[in-house]
Amino acid sequence: GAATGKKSAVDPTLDWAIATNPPSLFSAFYFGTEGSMMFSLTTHHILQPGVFGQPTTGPEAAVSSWKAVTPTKYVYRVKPGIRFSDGTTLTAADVAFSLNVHRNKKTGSKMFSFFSNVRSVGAKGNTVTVLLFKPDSKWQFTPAASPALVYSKADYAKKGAAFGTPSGLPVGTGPYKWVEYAPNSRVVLERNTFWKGVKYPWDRIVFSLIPDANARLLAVQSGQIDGTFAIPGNDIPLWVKAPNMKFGSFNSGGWRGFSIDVEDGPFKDVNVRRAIAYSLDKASITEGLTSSRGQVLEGLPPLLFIRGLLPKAEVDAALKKVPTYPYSVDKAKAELAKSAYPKGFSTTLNVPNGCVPCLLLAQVLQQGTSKIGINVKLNMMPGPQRFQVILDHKPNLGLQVLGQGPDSPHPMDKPDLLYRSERAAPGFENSANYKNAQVDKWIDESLASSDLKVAARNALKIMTVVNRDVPYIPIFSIPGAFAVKPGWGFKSSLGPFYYNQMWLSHLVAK
Amino acid sequence: MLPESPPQEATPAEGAAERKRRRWLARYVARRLLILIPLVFLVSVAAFTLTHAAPGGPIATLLENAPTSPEQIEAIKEKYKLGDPLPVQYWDWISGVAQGDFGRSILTNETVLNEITSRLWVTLSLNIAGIALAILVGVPLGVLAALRRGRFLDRALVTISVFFMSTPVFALGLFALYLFGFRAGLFPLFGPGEGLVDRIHHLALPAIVLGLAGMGFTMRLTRAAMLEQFDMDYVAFARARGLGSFHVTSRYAFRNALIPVTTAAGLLFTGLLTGSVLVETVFGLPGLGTLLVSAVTGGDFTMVQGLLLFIAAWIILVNIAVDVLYVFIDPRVEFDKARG
Amino acid sequence: MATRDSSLLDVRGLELEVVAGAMRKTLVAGVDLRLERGETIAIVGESGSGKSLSARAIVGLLPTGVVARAGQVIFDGRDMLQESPREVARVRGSSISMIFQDPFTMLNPLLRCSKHIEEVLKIRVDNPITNRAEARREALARLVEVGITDPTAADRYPFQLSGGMRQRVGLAAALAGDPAVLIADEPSTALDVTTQAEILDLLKDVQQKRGMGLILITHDLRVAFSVAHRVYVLYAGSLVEVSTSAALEHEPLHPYTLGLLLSEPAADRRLDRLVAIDGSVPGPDEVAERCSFASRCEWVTDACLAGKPTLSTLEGERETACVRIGEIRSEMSAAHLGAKRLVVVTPLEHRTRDENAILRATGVSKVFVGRAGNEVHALRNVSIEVGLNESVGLVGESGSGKTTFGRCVVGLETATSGMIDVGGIRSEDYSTLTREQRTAIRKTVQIVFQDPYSSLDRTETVGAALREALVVNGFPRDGVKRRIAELLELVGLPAGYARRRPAALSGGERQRVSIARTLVVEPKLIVCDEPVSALDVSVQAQILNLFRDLKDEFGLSYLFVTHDLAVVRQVADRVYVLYQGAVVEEGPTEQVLDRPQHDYTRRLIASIPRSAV
Amino acid sequence: MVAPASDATTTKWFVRRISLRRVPPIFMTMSVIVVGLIVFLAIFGSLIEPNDPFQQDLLDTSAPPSPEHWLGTDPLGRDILSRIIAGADSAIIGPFIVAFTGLLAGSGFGILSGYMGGTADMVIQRLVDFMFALPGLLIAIVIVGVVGGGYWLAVLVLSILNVAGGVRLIRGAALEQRALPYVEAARTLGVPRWRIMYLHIWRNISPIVFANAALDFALALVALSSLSYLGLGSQPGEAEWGRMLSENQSLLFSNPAGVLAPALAIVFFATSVTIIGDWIYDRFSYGGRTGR
Ligand SMILES: Nc1ncnc2c1ncn2[C@@H]1O[C@H](COP(=O)(O)OP(=O)(O)OP(=O)(O)O)[C@@H](O)[C@H]1O
Ligand SMILES: Nc1ncnc2c1ncn2[C@@H]1O[C@H](COP(=O)(O)OP(=O)(O)OP(=O)(O)O)[C@@H](O)[C@H]1O
Ligand SMILES: [Mg+2]
Ligand SMILES: [Mg+2]
Repeated sequence: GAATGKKSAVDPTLDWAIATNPPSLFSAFYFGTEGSMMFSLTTHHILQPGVFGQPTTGPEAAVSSWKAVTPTKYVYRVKPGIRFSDGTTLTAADVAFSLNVHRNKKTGSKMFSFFSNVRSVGAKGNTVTVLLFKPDSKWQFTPAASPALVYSKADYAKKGAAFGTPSGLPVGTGPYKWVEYAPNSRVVLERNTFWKGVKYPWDRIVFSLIPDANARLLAVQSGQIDGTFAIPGNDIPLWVKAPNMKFGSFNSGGWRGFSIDVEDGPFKDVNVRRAIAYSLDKASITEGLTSSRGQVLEGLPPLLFIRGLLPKAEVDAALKKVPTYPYSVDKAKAELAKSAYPKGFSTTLNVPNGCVPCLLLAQVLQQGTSKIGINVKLNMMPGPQRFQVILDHKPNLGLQVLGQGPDSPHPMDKPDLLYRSERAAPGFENSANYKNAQVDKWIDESLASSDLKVAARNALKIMTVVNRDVPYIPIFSIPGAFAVKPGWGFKSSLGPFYYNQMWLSHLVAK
Repeated sequence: MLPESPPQEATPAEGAAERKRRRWLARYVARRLLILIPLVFLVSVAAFTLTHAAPGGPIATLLENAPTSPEQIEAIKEKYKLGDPLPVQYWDWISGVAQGDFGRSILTNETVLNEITSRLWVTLSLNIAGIALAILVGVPLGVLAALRRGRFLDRALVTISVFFMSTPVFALGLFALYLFGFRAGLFPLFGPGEGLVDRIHHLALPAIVLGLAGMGFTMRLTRAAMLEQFDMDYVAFARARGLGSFHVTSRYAFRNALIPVTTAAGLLFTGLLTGSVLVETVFGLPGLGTLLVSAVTGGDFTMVQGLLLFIAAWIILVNIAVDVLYVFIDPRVEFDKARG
Repeated sequence: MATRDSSLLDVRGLELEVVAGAMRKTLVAGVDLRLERGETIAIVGESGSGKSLSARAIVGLLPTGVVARAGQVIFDGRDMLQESPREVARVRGSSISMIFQDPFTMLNPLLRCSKHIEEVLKIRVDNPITNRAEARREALARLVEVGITDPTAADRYPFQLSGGMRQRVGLAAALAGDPAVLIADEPSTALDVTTQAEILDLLKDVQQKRGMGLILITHDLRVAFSVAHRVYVLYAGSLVEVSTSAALEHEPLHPYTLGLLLSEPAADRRLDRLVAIDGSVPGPDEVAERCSFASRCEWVTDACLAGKPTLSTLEGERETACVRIGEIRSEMSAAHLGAKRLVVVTPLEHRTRDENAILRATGVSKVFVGRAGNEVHALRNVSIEVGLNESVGLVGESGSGKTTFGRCVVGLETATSGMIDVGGIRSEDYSTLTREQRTAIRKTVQIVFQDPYSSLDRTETVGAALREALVVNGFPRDGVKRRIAELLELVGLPAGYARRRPAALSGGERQRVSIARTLVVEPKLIVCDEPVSALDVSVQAQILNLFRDLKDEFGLSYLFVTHDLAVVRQVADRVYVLYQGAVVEEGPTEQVLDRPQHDYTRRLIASIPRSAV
Repeated sequence: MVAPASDATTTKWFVRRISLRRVPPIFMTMSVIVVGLIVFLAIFGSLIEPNDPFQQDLLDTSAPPSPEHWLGTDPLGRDILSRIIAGADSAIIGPFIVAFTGLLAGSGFGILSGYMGGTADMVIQRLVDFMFALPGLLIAIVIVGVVGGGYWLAVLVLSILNVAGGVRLIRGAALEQRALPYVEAARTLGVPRWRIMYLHIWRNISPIVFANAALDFALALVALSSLSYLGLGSQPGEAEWGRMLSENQSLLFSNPAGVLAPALAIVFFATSVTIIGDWIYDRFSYGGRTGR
């Protein structure tokens, strides 16, 4: 681990704790916030994500300008003079390559599906041209997200299969460069001498792996670690109370809750689904599991991005029309009475072991529904197996406990994933098998139009429609959290996509 | 522990006997080593079928928490040859193994072999330290208890051993972590450490926990074996001939007591191996144990298969080593073995 | 006692008890021993009388839990019981040494033979030999002294040697410290008859050569007489008589000793009835306040029960604990002489070809195949015949195949080749027999085993054991209870014993029960595998008598397996002598024992211990 | 040995050698009290639980010990003390099944194999020796983890792997008995085989069998709790001591008593059962005594 003992503020080394061993330093194989958080320090994204992930051409963007020539043709102009840590210069070819590498089946990239609508990516001179099959306003965000980290084509060719492994540290364009990668203990960064932008106070950044949450907490409290983002949702109550450290939380834009297969047995009956919705005391669940750092969700998608796009008054007005299911056992019973199962029934809920928040949420559900006679048997299974069930849409979807972060700030991000009729099929994640032509139309319309306000408004309409049918029961928004040593903090509050941003620039150390 | 080497003026006949014994030993070891092959093969089949019998599959693992699409699933099937029929897959895997290629971890994309070798030292040092503790402390204490048979010290030691024997390692670990790591602050609470000294510091507590668990066993076993010995005629006869109590205890009782204790060594090894899974989990150490657990719970099948093979080989080799050691300790073994 | 102070070893009023928690049990109640330089004394007594413990007390090697309650063990002026353990340890080996009964457990299995001697040479008090080579040379010399001339034996491990060899090595090791006193605890009991004699001779001769004091512990008066100058007779933890061997053999002065002598089955002539001491040995505590033998003594009066008699000295250094010796002495000697004069029973003339022989075995061979394929030829072409109501002895040293043959007959082993005919049924291979045939054979032949302690199921009562035997053999359930009583009656046990468990029975009683069990099926032939060799002499006689009575009463036939020629003489009409699995001689008992033809038989007979005088 | 306590299948082969030799009465009484108490809790626990062990209180999660929650609450606000009490039964049932199957199969195959000998014996022996060398818990971890089965799968796996030790031990004992005259006498008297095997021999070796079963029980308890500590086997939310440890581990430093109490329960229970087993063996076994 980290250097032990207390350290003075002028320490040129930043000790940051991570919770999971980084499987690779090549983003293709490391899709996750912790990875992106590190990548963002060593590598430019094509575009610089704003607080809400909106694409900008700021100092940390690899391109100086971009525009959608047509709804299916995007052109990006690469900045001159950006140097990799090996001294070579970033070219349009590199940028194109960085996108194509994920599209290449041989790579087996985890971000393949970001490009399912991409016809081609080409480079000419200092411009990169992306052609889409059909208009997709979601695309604009992709260059500002993890799929858009820029790599050196030559470097990749040179390192081949070893690229991203300890023996093949990629070269990057960011303020820092990889110097050590020990998958089971730590990752070390040092200054990239070719970096031209602002210099941050730390010469060296050490990401120490501390898998055990307790140990992490103690490490921060004891000052062995300067800070960490790795705070398990279920432990937040613990960390909030913990002394000699500073805890902060923010809205991660993610949601936690359940999906209900509208085509499966008792759940076909909308009254049953509503009964379940009523039976859950969202407020106290949020209090208990997140110490109210998360926000109670009455519907999907989370409002975070929509509020960013529309005036408050308009949103609130729209929300009035959205049906909600405030906690009430009586209402729940009443709903159930209307259904074909007035006495209730039994069902099983698959729980991915390893996901503690899911487990807790599942148990809460168990308790809630038991009050109205629906008894839920929890069925632990390895995470992947559970995920396979969702992908296969079999054996039985029934209830599923879900937790998702935002893939993009587009208002249709989750609706597209969860509500689309054609996605109620094997290989997709519409685990409620929700089908609604009207909703599909709104989604398509939103994606087609380049005006996000349209999407935002449609999202509110969709929420209204969907909430009647209750295919999903969101409980709370997943709080993002950080802990740093006393006196430290972040200038501006972190946004949902902090990990794709130069988060270091907000960190203030005394 | 070796039986006395034949004295200088050994007659040719004796020399021949010794040579014969050595030849026999060599053949014996060779025979035992041959068993390795079919056993490991069995294990490989078992491991493969187990992992592939499990619902779900690598694909899910590969996709987990990344947005998905049918094309992507196709891509992965292609990359990991998941389309092929099982026998073919098995053949690909096992023939790879034969050439030392255990495949790549599905979770981390690192080669299984690298993962194992990079974490081996943790588990290995834990086990070696644990075994050392279990033997170097447990055996003498066992002897001591036997010598003080029925007295307070004996009772105390026996209690301790029963306690350690029936205490789950993870519970022991948690106690230790809380008391010595957190309360007393004597030991670091996480991680394997950097550099030799630091590493020793980091691994000390888990190793001790593991060792204590083993110690209860060795101690009890030694005590019982020693007590058995003290009832033996030859021990009394040795005393009757005026041999000092130390001599009698060490050369008569102890050396004979070693025989059952040695047989237990194999069990001790496998036991501690299992124990280290729990200890590593408690102390959050990047060893084979945690690797196995994460592979199992994370559905990292290539890793599980690789680990199972590795562990099987480990256990079999240890058992063989014990058998051989046994031959050196007990001259009668050769004859028994000759009888079957 | 003028000589007392000068004597080499002097044990006075030794009392031993075992302490387990609150309960304390006396094991030895007052033993006095005196050993002069160059003298051999014997401690004689039945098993459990406290011989071994007394001996162990002398060398300070009492088993855990056993302690000396009172007494002194004085060796050159010091009381060993008072000395510190390390002092006693110093004395041990170099001044007083000891060898044990069982050669198979006496040596360290992990040490080569010579080492056992060398290590003593290295540590002995006077001129220890530290040089390795020298010590080894000395060790080899010592082995020669005990008759092991083959130098390769020195480097063998104990398990590679025969019992006799081991006992010799043990002796050499015990003598390595050149002790002034050697205690030998039943040194020959576990060995073959022939080897027994050798070991005893060896002891005698070593003792004479070295002029050391020897304490021989034995349960066999004959052995005692043959080796010792003086004999101490121990009964129920206390001495009943002390005397020179000659005098004692000529005239025992304690009823118990007399009883022992009389119940010794004589090897040289056949008595038509053995004199047995009925009852069994009491525990020391039961007889703390009276003559320990009173319960079994035919001359008992109130005087004997008044208090614990102590040894009183008579003429010629003879000591006896019998208070009535004055009054009964003449009666006793009369009885003694009477026994000597008992007529020899004329043997029933021996039918060569018995038409209705109950057992006819011809050319039986048995080969045991070890797992690695090594063969042991336990029986080689053995032909044995047992006539109706005939008792046939089967003698031979250990390993000669006696037991194996017996087991083949009852079907516990299957002969490799040859023919066995039991009551007209070919039974060499049980697996081929029909259910009826098996039942028939079972009802014809049964077996009694050697070890009385394991031949009954500890967990069930005598009654249950008999009941099971009866029921499985189709005896009507209603009659069972009565039948059990009868059977016990037959073997001389009160019916009440049916409720007892084996643990509550003495060795003799257990053996009676196992005999009763065989009688359940009213067999015609009983195979007796050393049925008395685990019993004390006094009890032995009872059982032998019982066998005879049953034979006469039911016209039983016996196949009597034993290594004890005296026993054979008493029970067998005809004898087969087995040697290494083959019959080497066969004939009427007298003929074989008195005019042996085969020289192995001669050796056997020569090995019977005879008094030194 | 169990190997160390972590491994369920291996150690008890040594029960014979290992047994304490004269268990001190104090231990015995204490052990009986502990076991009695836990059995009592398993039966009547629901009556004396201060709170409903499954009642969540999301507004009072991870609370430190207090008058209403003596051992505090877990991350879902459930009363830890009540959960420990409620955990007693699952601490008994699973281990009991494992021990009992071990006892039955052990006696069944062990005596058969030891008494009959021949090829059956050969096969059984080979099989048993192989299984005996396996690290049972490790295998249980893999199987239960990969297949994703629950508590009962864990119990099943352990029961199967556990049989080996029993068979091996009992076979040895039966082999000894078989050679004894009382058995041969029964054979020559025509007592049926099964009766000899399962009446006489079994009765004579029963102390070993029971001592072994006790040890099985303790080791199974340890193994099962180890499994659920790793999140395998027992169901989430179930009041199971091992699982409670892992579910509450995050509270280790804020509420040590609450986290470690279940561990203590396991330790005491396992230790007591082991001691009782030893006592049974010492008290009732006929073999291995001084004198006769
Ligand atoms: N360690 C012991 N603890 C308790 N009692 C014992 C112990 N050793 C022997 N005894 C008892 O002391 C009595 C005398 O034992 P001892 O061995 O001296 O008899 P013995 O004369 O040698 O008999 P044997 O001829 O069978 O050797 C016996 O009743 C025996 O049961
Ligand atoms: N089950 C067996 N397996 C192998 N060898 C055996 C077996 N039983 C007996 N033997 C061998 O057969 C030979 C004869 O044994 P047996 O017991 O018949 O001799 P014995 O005359 O009864 O000896 P003892 O007088 O000591 O009882 C011995 O060498 C013995 O080692
Ligand atoms: Mg004795
Ligand atoms: Mg015999």
